[in-house]
Amino acid sequence: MSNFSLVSTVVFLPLVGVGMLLLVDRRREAAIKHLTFAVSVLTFLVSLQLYRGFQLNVPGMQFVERKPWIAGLGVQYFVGVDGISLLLVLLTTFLTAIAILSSYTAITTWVKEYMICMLLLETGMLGVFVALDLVLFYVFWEGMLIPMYFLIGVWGGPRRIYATLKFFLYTMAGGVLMLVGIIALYYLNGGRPGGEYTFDLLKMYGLDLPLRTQIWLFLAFAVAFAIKVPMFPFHTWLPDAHVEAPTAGSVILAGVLLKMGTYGFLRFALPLFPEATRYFTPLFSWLAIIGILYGALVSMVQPDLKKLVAYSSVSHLGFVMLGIFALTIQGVEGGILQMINHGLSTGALFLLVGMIYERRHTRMIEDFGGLARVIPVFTAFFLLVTLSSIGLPGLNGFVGEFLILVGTFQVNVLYAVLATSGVILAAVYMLWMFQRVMFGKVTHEANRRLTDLTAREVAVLVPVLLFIVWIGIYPRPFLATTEASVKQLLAQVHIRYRADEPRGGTPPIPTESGKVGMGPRVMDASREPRAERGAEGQRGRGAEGINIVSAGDRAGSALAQANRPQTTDDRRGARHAQ
Amino acid sequence: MLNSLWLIPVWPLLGFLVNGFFGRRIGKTAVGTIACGSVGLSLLASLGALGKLLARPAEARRVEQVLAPWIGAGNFQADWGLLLDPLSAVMILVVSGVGFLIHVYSIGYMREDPDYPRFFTYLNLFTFSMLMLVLANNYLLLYVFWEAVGLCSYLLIGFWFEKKSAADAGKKAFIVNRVGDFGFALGVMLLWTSLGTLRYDQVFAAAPAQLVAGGGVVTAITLLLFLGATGKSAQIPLYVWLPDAMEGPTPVSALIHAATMVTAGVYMVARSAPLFTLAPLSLSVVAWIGGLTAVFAATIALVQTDIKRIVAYSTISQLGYMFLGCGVGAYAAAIFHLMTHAFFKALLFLGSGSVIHGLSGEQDIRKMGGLRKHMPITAWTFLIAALANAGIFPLAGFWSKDEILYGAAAGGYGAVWALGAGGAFLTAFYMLRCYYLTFEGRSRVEPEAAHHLHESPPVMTVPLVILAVFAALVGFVGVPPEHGAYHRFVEPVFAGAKQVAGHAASVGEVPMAILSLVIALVGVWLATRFYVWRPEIPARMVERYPAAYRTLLHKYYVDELYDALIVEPIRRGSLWLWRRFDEPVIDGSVNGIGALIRIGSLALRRVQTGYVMSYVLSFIVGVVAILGYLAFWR
Amino acid sequence: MSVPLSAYLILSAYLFAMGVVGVATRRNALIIFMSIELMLNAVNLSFLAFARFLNSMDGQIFVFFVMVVAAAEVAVGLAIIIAIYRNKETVDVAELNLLKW
Amino acid sequence: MELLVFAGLALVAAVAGLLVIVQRHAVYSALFLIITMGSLAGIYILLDAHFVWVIQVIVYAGAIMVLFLFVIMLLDIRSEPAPWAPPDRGRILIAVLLSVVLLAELGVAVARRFVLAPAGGPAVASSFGRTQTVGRLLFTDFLFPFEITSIILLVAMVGAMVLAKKRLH
Repeated sequence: MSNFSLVSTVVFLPLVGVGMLLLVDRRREAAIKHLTFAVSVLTFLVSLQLYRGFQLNVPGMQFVERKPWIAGLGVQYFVGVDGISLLLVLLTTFLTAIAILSSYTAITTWVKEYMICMLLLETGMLGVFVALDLVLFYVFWEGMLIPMYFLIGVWGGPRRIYATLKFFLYTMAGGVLMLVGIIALYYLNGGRPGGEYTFDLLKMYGLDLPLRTQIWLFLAFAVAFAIKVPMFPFHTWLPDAHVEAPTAGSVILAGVLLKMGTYGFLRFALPLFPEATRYFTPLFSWLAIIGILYGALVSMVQPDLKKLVAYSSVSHLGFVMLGIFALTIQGVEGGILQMINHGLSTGALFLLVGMIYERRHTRMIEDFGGLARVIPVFTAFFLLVTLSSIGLPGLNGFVGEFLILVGTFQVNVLYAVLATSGVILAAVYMLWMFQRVMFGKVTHEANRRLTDLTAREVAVLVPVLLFIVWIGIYPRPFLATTEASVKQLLAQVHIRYRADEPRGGTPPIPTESGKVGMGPRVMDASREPRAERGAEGQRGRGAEGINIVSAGDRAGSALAQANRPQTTDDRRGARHAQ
Repeated sequence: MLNSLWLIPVWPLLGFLVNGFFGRRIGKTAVGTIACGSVGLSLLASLGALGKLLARPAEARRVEQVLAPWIGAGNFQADWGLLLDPLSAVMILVVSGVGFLIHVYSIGYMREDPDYPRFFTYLNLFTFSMLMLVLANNYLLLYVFWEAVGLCSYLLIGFWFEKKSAADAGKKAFIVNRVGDFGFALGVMLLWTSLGTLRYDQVFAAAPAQLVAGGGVVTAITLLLFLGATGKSAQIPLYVWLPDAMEGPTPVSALIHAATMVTAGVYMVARSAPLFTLAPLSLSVVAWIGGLTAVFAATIALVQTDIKRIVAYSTISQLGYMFLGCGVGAYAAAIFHLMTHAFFKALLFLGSGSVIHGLSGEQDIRKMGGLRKHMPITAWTFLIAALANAGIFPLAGFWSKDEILYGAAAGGYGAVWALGAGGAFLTAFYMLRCYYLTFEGRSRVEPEAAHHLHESPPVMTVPLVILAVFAALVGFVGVPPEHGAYHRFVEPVFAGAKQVAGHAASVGEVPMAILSLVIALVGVWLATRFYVWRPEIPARMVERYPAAYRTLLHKYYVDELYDALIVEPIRRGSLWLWRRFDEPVIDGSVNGIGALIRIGSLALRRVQTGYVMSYVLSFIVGVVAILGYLAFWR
Repeated sequence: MSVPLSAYLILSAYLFAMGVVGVATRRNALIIFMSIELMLNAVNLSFLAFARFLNSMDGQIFVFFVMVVAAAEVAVGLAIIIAIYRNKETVDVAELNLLKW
Repeated sequence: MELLVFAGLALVAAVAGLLVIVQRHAVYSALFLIITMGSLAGIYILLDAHFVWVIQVIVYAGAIMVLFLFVIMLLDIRSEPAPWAPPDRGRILIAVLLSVVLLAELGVAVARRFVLAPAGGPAVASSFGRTQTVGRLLFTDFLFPFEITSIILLVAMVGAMVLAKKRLH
């Protein structure tokens, strides 16, 4: 407990910043900007403390903090990090600081509100990565949409309303499906013998569900995550959102938000539904491969820089998904590393595109050309980031991609071959773009007057590039952080779970959370062995408890009819009780 | 020296960093000095390492050092590790030696260029990457620097990026190389999946035991690796980028596209000799591809008019010989040829660079002629290099080429030998054609260029002379053939590979050498006849065989074929995917759902008349219905 | 002779139905409002009848609350009608279609 | 005897209730509504609801209906055209039919469940429905809802004032 609430500090520090911002006069824009940046840097520094205190060889959750929240429903404030989420937390705090610094000049209207949105967004994203309670996770997951909605909708481009609505509704639709899945899990977990009505993710890992149930629940979660990733064919919100979002919005969107989808797969879909995961591996691998190739091909012909990068994200995230669904240690570790890589390199790409956009107010590739002569420093940065995105060895992209491919190759050669051909395409579309923007002669007069990067812009880019090179040359610290957690995750996926007791009525084990709030009623009813509970319902006693429980049984039985004949009895009993 | 192998590649890296960050501030002299000095230090370090290596007994000439762990994920491990053995020793000497001379030469060649610091930055980065490539102790590290040299090649080909053709050529080089790397990467993955390691020593130790000789796995591995080699070393079918790469500055062509980078493929195949030995099928593929490329590129070179392109096709052709050597099991001969080729081909490029420099940028040999009078050093060195390339006794090329051809014949690859011999004839012909058209005969130089015509400054001619000396004499380290100093040094590396490959045919060594010399001399004689004694013959030949001439002039239309079969379909297909599939179908269905809900809502909203009375009425209907249910059905 | 429960309930139902007819047919907002009051009264009658027949005071208490709500409702409702009248010079609900799309 | 009283009061309430909804002028409706409420108050006596019938007279028939009359007069609404005029005729027909169905349903419900209940109901304590009883309950078991009503009334009061207030621009 010596590390008490360090995670919470990281998560809610931005909120404190919001509180401070509210006290600043909105006309003092410079102060607002500096304050926000200071808060984000502080958050990053505190998150580094997480890394310092993190024990590499412990696979489970660390810095765990648990407090009752909505006790009656078994909802907790339950947070913690493991190797997988730690990296993403660091990425989030890092990129948010970068993004805020990058918007010093880009944002000229509603500065205070903008900064508040950025900080709220940071809290939301961090919450997603550390939440270990399903309801808490869901709250952060959906809550994070709101500041993003405003970021695109208020500070975006000409079609921002269309884009932001599409983004919001699309992700929301997926999220709602996930909510259904969460509630179903709640009742399935609580309804099993000795089960507990809780949203505690770690306790749900022990759930042993029949395959059919797993399949449906997996789909409910996977659709939400796949939209967020986005996997083909759920990707079309991404180009629109990216094109319309302000630079910092794009950076966060590409850098962190998309990772929430892949993270969701790792944290929820895979370990909760191991058999369904294996059942769906071919489907998702193929979707990932289609995404890789499709994203690359479509990216190639985009006339708009941001759209090009957006489609390239589809391709890169395809690699991540392929690695994850390889279900080998190299694949998953590569996938996680590639999440970080993509956050860095695509984030940097968006930063660079934003910088050039600020100068020229266009993102069309054809409006550029010959920039290398005019702004050499910018070109150098752009080149390095482009190469990182291509996956050039020695830079970060390669390590992730190669691990993914190696991991995939072990399980399916065809997947690896197809995915590797995506590496060729990446070179094609990125270099073609680079050539059209940077090489050749200056054809537009406006380009001749471009100014090179300012000191602030260099300061924005250099940290990102440092990481890009660092991961490329010495990825060991990053891989080592994830190794233990990934091993545990894979063990979860590969071993079929057996419940501690056989299914059916055995004496219940009293649990702690049954003692609080309106919990006891629910809990008591749930502790009755199934058959007896049905009979009791018929006599019409304990109607309140039964009503709540029977709703759960319905949800459960709808999902698990074939495998659980006894649930139909429950249903009949419940109806008589009404 | 052997305890700190990192001293060899580290200097160019430092040079790269210094020139990259401060190059614009410290002035041209300092940039040039740093760049050349760093490579010079590498050369000294390499020589020192060679000396130490030679001092050891033959079986102990192998130093391996792991600098730092690199990638570790589960049981996948790869390190930053260096390996020095005779093979890599030869390579680092070639790289740092030829590289040093070319760096020096570049000081003069690039003097007028405004991007002078950038040039040397790239050049140093390349030298570092190339040294690391040959020093790597595992396949993954090899792959890393394999791509890194590709990057440098991209940057240097597109050095004059304002020229669209240069930028295009750079991109083409990178992408075509990526196609090859696709195979390389897959090969590495298959290798790791099969053997669980990527370190050379472990791979070669485990391979014979764990992989079935001639089996599918090892054949697949070697063919995939070879696909990578065809990309990097410009062999059929991926050779198309190299001629275009001549858009880069001439020293680049000399360093990267003649002496060092393009030979990385040969090095890789030679390095993987223990694997290739297990896959006879792959070996014959290598031999055949090499032989075919040698002849194919040579035929194209016959009719080209751009001096650098002639040399470029010659490079492709010579690389073909090296692969031919590898394919027939004569690895040492292939590396020998690699070494001699590095000298004389770099010399050819630098010589043509000197010519181009003197003619203010003219590259068309139809607009040259008679230049020997104006630039004698260039002319004589060029002639030496051309004859060496043609394989004329006793110049370097003769020894190494002859050894490869002998290897083919001795290995029983008669058809492949025939290809090589044919290629040798063609080589002699086009090299001399190039020399005659450029330096001899009547001057066809445009008046304007003639005005400035001059011999290059010493900073350029001195490297030419040094290279010429080497091009003439370096072959003698391999004398007598198969048993020279070179062979005693390098052969042990391929000891394991040799035994399996050698099912010798009985052919005499000396007769074979004389035969190949005669073939080359016939080529020389024919070229002299065509371009010195009877200059009207070539035009007559063109008239008589117009179709053949056009085909050769257009390089068998391969570029056009690739464009039509690969580039265009992908581009059009992508456009189609975006315009006709992504936007209307996928996004359309997303927006379609939205539109559907909208339409439905539009229809539904007509129910909302806004009149209280109709709401009341519907409300009552509802009450009646519910009551009816409660009254009658419950 | 005592009155049976069903008699009270029938009367209640009848008055309720009258209220429904009034709400559904009239256009004068005030009359509609009065019809609502009629329905409330009908319900109150049922409450009281059940209270008596079940011997439980709960029904009576509930009637009390209904009356309070009715009073509050009348106050607000009439105020709304007055406001509408001020704006539109009519209390004819057929003329009010602000809810229309 | 009790039955007769009930029959008389019920008849008055029924007829007046019908008349409430067929008047062309709101004032007449209001007056008939007062009559209905008065007769209902009488019926409440039969049901031993002593407190409630008083409230019915004072609050309902008195205060609320006075408020109605007040507003009717304040607004000075002319009597409307015949309610069954052509544009409304179809709607009226439907409404009446629906109400008939509703009545029938309610009748069926009553008939099915309560027709057999003993007339007069159980004997009740003498305190049943007395003010004291109601008061005691309101301040014990129903204290919380009772307090809420005060808030409701307060809100209604304020709301009514705000709504009816003349706009002062």
